Amino acid sequence: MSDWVAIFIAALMVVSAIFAVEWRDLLAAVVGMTAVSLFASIAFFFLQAPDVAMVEAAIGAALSAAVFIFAINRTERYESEEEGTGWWVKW
Amino acid sequence: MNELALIVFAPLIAGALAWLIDIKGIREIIGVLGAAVPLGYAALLYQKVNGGLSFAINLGVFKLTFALNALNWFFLGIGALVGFAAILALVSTGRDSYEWLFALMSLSGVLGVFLANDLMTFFIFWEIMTFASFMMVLHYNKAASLKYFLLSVFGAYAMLIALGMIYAKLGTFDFAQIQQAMYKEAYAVAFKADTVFSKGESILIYLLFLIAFGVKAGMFPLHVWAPDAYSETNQSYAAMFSGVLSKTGVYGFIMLYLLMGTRLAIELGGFRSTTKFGYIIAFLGGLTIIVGGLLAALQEDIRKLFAYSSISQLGYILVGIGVGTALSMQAALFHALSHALFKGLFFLIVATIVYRTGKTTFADMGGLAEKMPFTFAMAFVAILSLAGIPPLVGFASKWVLFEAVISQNLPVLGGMVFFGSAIGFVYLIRFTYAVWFGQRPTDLDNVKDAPLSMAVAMAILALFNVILGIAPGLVARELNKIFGKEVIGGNLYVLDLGFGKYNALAILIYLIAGIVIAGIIYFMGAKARRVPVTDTYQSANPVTMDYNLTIRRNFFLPLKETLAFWLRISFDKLYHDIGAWIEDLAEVLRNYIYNGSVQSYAWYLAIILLILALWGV
Amino acid sequence: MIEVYLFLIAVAVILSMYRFFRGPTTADRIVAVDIMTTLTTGLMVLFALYYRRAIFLDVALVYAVLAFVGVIAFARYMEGGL
Amino acid sequence: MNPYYFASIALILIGLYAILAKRNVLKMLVGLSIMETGVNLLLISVGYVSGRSAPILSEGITPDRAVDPIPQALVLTAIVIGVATTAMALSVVINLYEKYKTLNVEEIRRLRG
Amino acid sequence: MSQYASLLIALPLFGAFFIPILKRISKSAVMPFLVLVTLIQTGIAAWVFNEVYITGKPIIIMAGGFRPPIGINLYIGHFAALFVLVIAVTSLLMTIFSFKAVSVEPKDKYAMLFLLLMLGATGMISTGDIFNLFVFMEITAISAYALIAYNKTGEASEAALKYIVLGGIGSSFFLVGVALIYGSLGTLNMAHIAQLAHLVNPTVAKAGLALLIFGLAVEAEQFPLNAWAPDAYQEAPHPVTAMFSAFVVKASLYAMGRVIYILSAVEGWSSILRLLIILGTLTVIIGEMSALRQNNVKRMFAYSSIAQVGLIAVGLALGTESGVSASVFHMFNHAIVKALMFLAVGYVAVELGGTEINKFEGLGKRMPVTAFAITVGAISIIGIPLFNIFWSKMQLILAALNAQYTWMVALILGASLVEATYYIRLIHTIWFKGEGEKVKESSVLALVMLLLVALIIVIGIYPEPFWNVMQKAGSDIFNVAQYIKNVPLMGVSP
Amino acid sequence: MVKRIFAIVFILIIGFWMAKALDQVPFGQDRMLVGKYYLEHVKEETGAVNAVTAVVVNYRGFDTLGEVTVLFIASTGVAALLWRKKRKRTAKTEGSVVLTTGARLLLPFIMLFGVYIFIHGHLTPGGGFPGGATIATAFLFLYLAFTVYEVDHKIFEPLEGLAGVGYVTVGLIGLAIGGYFLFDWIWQTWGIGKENIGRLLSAGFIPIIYTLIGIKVGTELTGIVDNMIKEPEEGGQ
Amino acid sequence: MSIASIIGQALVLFGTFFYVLSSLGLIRMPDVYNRMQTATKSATLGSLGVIIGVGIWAIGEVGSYSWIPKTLIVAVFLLLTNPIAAHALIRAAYKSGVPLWEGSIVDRYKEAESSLERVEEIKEKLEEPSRGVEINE
Amino acid sequence: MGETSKISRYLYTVLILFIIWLFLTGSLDPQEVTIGAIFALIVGALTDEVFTERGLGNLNPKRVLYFTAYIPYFLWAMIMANLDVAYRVLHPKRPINPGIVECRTVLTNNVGKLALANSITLTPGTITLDVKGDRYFIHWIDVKDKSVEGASENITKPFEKFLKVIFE
Repeated sequence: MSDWVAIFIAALMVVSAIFAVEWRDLLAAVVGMTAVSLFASIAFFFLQAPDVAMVEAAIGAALSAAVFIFAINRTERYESEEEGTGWWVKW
Repeated sequence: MNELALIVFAPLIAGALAWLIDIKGIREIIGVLGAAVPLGYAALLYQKVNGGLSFAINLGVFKLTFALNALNWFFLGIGALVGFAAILALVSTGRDSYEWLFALMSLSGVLGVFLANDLMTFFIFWEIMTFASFMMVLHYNKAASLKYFLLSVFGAYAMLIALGMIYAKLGTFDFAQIQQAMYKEAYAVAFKADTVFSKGESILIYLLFLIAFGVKAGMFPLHVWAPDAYSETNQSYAAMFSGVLSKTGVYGFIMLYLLMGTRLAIELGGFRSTTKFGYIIAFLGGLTIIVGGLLAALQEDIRKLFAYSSISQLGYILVGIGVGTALSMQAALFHALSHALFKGLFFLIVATIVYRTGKTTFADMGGLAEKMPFTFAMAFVAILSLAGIPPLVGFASKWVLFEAVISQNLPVLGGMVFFGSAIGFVYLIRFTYAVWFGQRPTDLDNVKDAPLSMAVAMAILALFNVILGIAPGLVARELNKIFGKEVIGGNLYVLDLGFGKYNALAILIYLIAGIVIAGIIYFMGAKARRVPVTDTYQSANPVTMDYNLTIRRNFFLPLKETLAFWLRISFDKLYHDIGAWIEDLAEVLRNYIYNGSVQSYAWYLAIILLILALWGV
Repeated sequence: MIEVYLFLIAVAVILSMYRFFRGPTTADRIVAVDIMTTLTTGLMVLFALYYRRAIFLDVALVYAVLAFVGVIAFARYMEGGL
Repeated sequence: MNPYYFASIALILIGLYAILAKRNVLKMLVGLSIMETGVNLLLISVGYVSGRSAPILSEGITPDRAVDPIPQALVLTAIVIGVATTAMALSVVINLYEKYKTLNVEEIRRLRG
Repeated sequence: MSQYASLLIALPLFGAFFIPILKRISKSAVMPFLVLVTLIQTGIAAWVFNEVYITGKPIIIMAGGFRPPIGINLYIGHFAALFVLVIAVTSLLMTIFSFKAVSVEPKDKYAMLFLLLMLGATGMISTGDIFNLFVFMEITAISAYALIAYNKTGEASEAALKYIVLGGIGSSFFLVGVALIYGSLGTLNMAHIAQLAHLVNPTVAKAGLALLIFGLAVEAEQFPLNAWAPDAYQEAPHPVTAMFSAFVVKASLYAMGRVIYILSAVEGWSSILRLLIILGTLTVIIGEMSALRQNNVKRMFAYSSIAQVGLIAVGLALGTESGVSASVFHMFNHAIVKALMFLAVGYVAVELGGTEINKFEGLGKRMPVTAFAITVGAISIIGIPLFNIFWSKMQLILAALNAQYTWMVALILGASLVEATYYIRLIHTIWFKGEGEKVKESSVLALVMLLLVALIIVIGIYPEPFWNVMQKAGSDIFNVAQYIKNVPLMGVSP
Repeated sequence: MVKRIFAIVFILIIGFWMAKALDQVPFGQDRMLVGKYYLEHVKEETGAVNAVTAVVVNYRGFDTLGEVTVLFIASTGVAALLWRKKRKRTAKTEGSVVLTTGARLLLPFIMLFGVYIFIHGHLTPGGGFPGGATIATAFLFLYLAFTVYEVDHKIFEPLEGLAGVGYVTVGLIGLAIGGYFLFDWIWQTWGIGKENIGRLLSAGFIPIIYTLIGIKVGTELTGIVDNMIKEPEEGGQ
Repeated sequence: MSIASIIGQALVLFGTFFYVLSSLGLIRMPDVYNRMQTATKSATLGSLGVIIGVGIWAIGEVGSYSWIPKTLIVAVFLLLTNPIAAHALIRAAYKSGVPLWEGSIVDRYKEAESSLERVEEIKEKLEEPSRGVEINE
Repeated sequence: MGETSKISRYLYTVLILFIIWLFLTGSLDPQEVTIGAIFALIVGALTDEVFTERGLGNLNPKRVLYFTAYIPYFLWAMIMANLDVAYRVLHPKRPINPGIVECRTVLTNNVGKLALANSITLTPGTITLDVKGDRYFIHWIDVKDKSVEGASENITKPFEKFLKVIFE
């Protein structure tokens, strides 16, 4: 069972990462990053590292995202138009 | 403190003191004293030449070792003498303490090179010398100094690689040990045993040394730095530059012979009556003679003229070394001495002229013999000596050299040497006439004769020119001592080569007799012929403003036109082009690699990771 | 038995991931993440029992608290309130 | 290939991809952040021992039934370092945007050559 | 008693943490406090240096009293003792310079970051644990990020951003390397790793070593991983630039050397060395080439510094003891020279408002002491005898030739020619070009510069005592067996 | 597009290489060497139940010190970079009453969680970092909810410094008492809490250090947030 | 299998059912507001069920009562936070201009908002002269 | 609403925190209790101003009683809401009829408003979109009455009778 859980989480993590990287809306990218962090936190949880899961949740999910949002708030939210998005996220 | 250390370091310390104290008057005294110390000690040490005098300083990193032997002493003498004269002249022409520091530093470097007993010491002092002389040039001209420095350092680095290769294999820098090892090597080659150096390596080392010493000795095609460097510096210093510093290259070639001669000879085989590797040196030397001589003839600037002349003369020495017999070696050493003496003298004369008139081109001069009689007298000696008129020292050395080359049955080299001698007359005539005789431009009417210090300096060198010219046996005795056998026989006044004799004293007597006779004839009946103001000659060309040939201006233009095709092949330009090309390449590289985009930089990281991956997978 | 619950939660997560990826607006994605954090809090608690270790509950607690604040941060930015 | 290993390598590479292919600075930093997550995951999975429990020796867990505590200690540090880097980077980006008014790396190249 | 050497770490930390409190008391006391801390640090470093070189035994600091593979240990051997001193002294000099050079607020933050940069380098040099190395590397790097962007101009931020992105990638991969090494050995202590290195699976060890070196090479400015460096050097506050060149990069280089040699039992080791040598040679060539037509003198020096760093890396990667010793000597000399040069250039920039080459015209008349300092530094870097770098360069080249890298030496020497060219141009510009009114030079800074000049010349004239020290330091890195013996490892074995 | 394709090819090759290396480090196998020692001796040597905590604070104390320093640098650096002469919050609107009230209501709880987490570091997962981060999150929540609420960063900075000084001082006391920097003097010299491993007041100086770290991390992260949320006023350069 | 276990498992099953429901809602609903409607409620209730269920289950499974308080805390916390988050999100979505589903029948908020703006404009206009007076003084 | 004394607020905060602490630790070990008390005191001191406005007044028995009664009511409403959701989600036709309506409330207390908003959010088909003074803007998934009064009747009234007592 734990194999399936691992595959499940790994797949989710990778897919969220790909999306986080490909989305042109930076806010969405940060959301994606947060999702990666959250899944990573679960992965740590399953890998018997509760301490790490906690820190990852605290720092990856909340603070890192918040700091990114502040940065976006003070810069700009969208990537430039010329940045083409990969076909794999266009649907 | 050991004498050798004193000899080597006294000028340096004096220079540093002069630079630090920087009070006019005191710094000169210190400087001259500093230059006098080596001379004095060199004279004192004459007795101990074979006494195995040596000295070592342990720097931790390396050990600096100095030793004195006959060969050393010979060069040491040249260096100390000409160096002293030049430094003495610097009293007048030296502009600031900066020049004192570096002039003395370079003297130190030269002496260190001569006295070094191992390759590393040799190299270190070589670098000091290069650097100091470079700083002297930098003071006057950036481009010239850069050219000089880059070529010299190029040579020095070549030497560094070579000595590093030797060190890597033999684990020592010591001359004696290397020599010994190389002898063993030579035997090994001869008997087809295993050698430490492969054939390729030994050739590489040879080539590297060739470059290294060739640069310093102004060997064609590495001579391009010399004209600019010699002309664009303090002219008193140029005496030392040309007279002594170039001798380090010569000394280097001799060291090359001593260290690796047998090995290379056996490895590379012979060529006619000489060795292949030696013949390369000799042939390049011969080319140097021709190129230097021709170019000297075409110059409009006195300093440049003597610079090229200097190159040309060094070619003789290289020929002598390259031929490689004991006799030719002696000839080369002899010529090294005489070249130092007369070329030092020449540059001091030029220094005096430049110091007094502030002009450097032929077009601006004329008729100075009247105003500067003493200098003219000195110049007379120097001209005779360079042109090879007996009984001055220049003749003796050239004669021996001719004999040595001819006796080895090397007609090409012989031709080159003779051609060089002839072309020597060509440019000397111009110097003689255009500067000293003829009409004097009006702005030179108030020119004074040489200042005391320069006069003394010139006098010293001229004296040696004459003495050694009359008594070449003095030199021959020393040279025999170096070789440990009697190569040049004869006595004080007579050089006996076995197949020819030169009796300087006799010739002197004949000469004096001739002069007396000529004087009598002159005073009895000759009439001075008036020369027209514009003594143009056109050599079958119409006289125009552009084509107005006088002895002071474009005198050898026809020659130049004849040689136009060859003159276009300029190594100077080639090096310049290479330099420009490298700069452009650098620019392109810089702009492409450091293009400012952090993404490209990240790509570099990715590429390295890729390389690691491919390397590792 | 726990496999069943796990399967159900996995289905839920996959479905909300679909919304997360597909969501036409960023708001949808944030909602999806919010729901996912809730789901995974439950998952963690469940697994704490599976591993029989009460200490894992702390992780779930912190997870719940902090993910919540993260979502609030996103919301506040979207609202234009920062 | 274990899924955790796969995920960690994939995360590292996706992060690297973001840095290599995306022109927006913030996106690159997102990539960097993802990369760090991947590295942390890798460290933890290296220290995992199948069938063992967290290295907290209470509730009847004996030393031979716990996973390796060292990678966890390391990752604790690494995560904090990651967030520190991110915070620094973002404040730099804020400053940068204030001056350059752009986040496009192609335009942030006044220092070159 | 020797455990008190841990004050080397504790003191800067204490100082940095204390500054926020001090700032509440008196804001103007911050900079003098900085001087005080660095001064005490220098004192401690001098004591440690003395202790290590007199007893000849390294000081092993065991954190928390646990013996090495269990606890983290700091290994202050001959090298670390020497460089800790260099770091402390350079920092001290740069704090003095900071009074003049740093005018951007908030200065208290600058002081903290400064101390922590120093701490990071000290830690990197003295640590005996591979992950702790990472931590200290990050301390160095992150404080460097902050300090580079400290001037708050757009360019400074740009430079910092570049460094952050590249450094981030580098440290991530370093950590992957750590993971691989740890995964196959189960230990992080360097001595322990060295002891067990023959047990590692060769594939893992090779990849791990490669990644470790990759990560460190970014910090150690190896081409082409050094693209951040010129920008960072150019835009950082002047004292910080000097510190970068003088010891931050040296710390990374040392770490690289250490990592290389503790894993020398690994299969395929020499192929990685060869790669590193190629990189180092390229670093030298590209660095010199890029400096050739540079108009900004600070940037030019930055490129020159990179080139020298490449040389050091080559020496470290030769795999012979003489190469390592020469490298160490070169590091030391280069630290002195570059500290001097960046100090002087920074001072010029402060006084004349820029580092473009036209600001340097007539500098010899305007600021003679500074100009003299730059000249001596330049001459020294070119590699003229009687100046310190000559000896180390010579040793390096001989070592490289000894290791049969003739072509590499030829390339490096060719690059040195290029280096000579641009330095000569600079010297010419300084002394023989242009005029300008005289600027009153600060006597303290002049004193500092003259001190460094004197050091350069003293080493140049009499390198023996220094060389002896460097040899010990070099063998400290090279001689892994001795290193393992020196660290009191506990008997934890597989 | 070419760039993307190249990037993908590159990362695939690199990934293959790393995967190949990782293949030799099989997943889930017991490779502990030093780790085993830690697990076996953690209780008697440090008194902590949570081995990770013991490793972080005791065995690898330098790492933690460095980690604290890194965060400190980040906070200082952010403050230095975003420092302007005049700055203020530029939040445009306040959250709705629900959010603000919620923030008021939740703040003490979140802080208490933080405290709970770092004080129980040696017994349960967590420790100074998550605890501090949780506390910081509480403040972050405040910042998010309110426009006017200002945490007085002037107090935070010295507090941060004080906590750091405290940490170093604890280490130095260890140096003075036990002869080693960061020596666990409470546990090893004084032996406090030896009889009640697994309860709260044990594990030597771990709770003390974690309290300090918690305070420090909390204040530092708050400082980062505080600095990032303030923008320079117009013309306040 | 004790009673506690059965109750607990039942609760967990109940919770997971609602989990699935919430995510289904997330997918099936047409716009972000409706999605939030369905998702938040179910997810909250679901996690309430799961978490408390686990607490009870643990009594039977592990035999320890100490799980209950902690699970309660987590549950209460979720109960408190989830609506707040949902509220913040829906408000954010609205304010950031996510359009309502075309099938929506009424939007009082928009009306109120526009009237509010008008009121504020009037207020400003009213304040304007008084300020002018202050300046004049 | 009068200003409550600081001590009362502080004590109330500490009490609540302490109870939470006990829940968190889940044990009555004297060490835990001591430390918990200490930290409750500290955290309370830091946060009491933010946390509560009324202090110990909240512990009025009547309020507690109503609160206790409110919980099952609320839970019941919640379950109902979820069944409603289930119906809407699982019904193939998606029977929804969404819109934003406005409600009025009589509550004035902020905490009360929060509780009301949360309750609304978790109960059938409604979710609080914004609160402005006493006006609640509510997204209703199945709008039955567009008028303010009608909506209030449907949505807020059921809770208000509890919340008014608890929080006013």
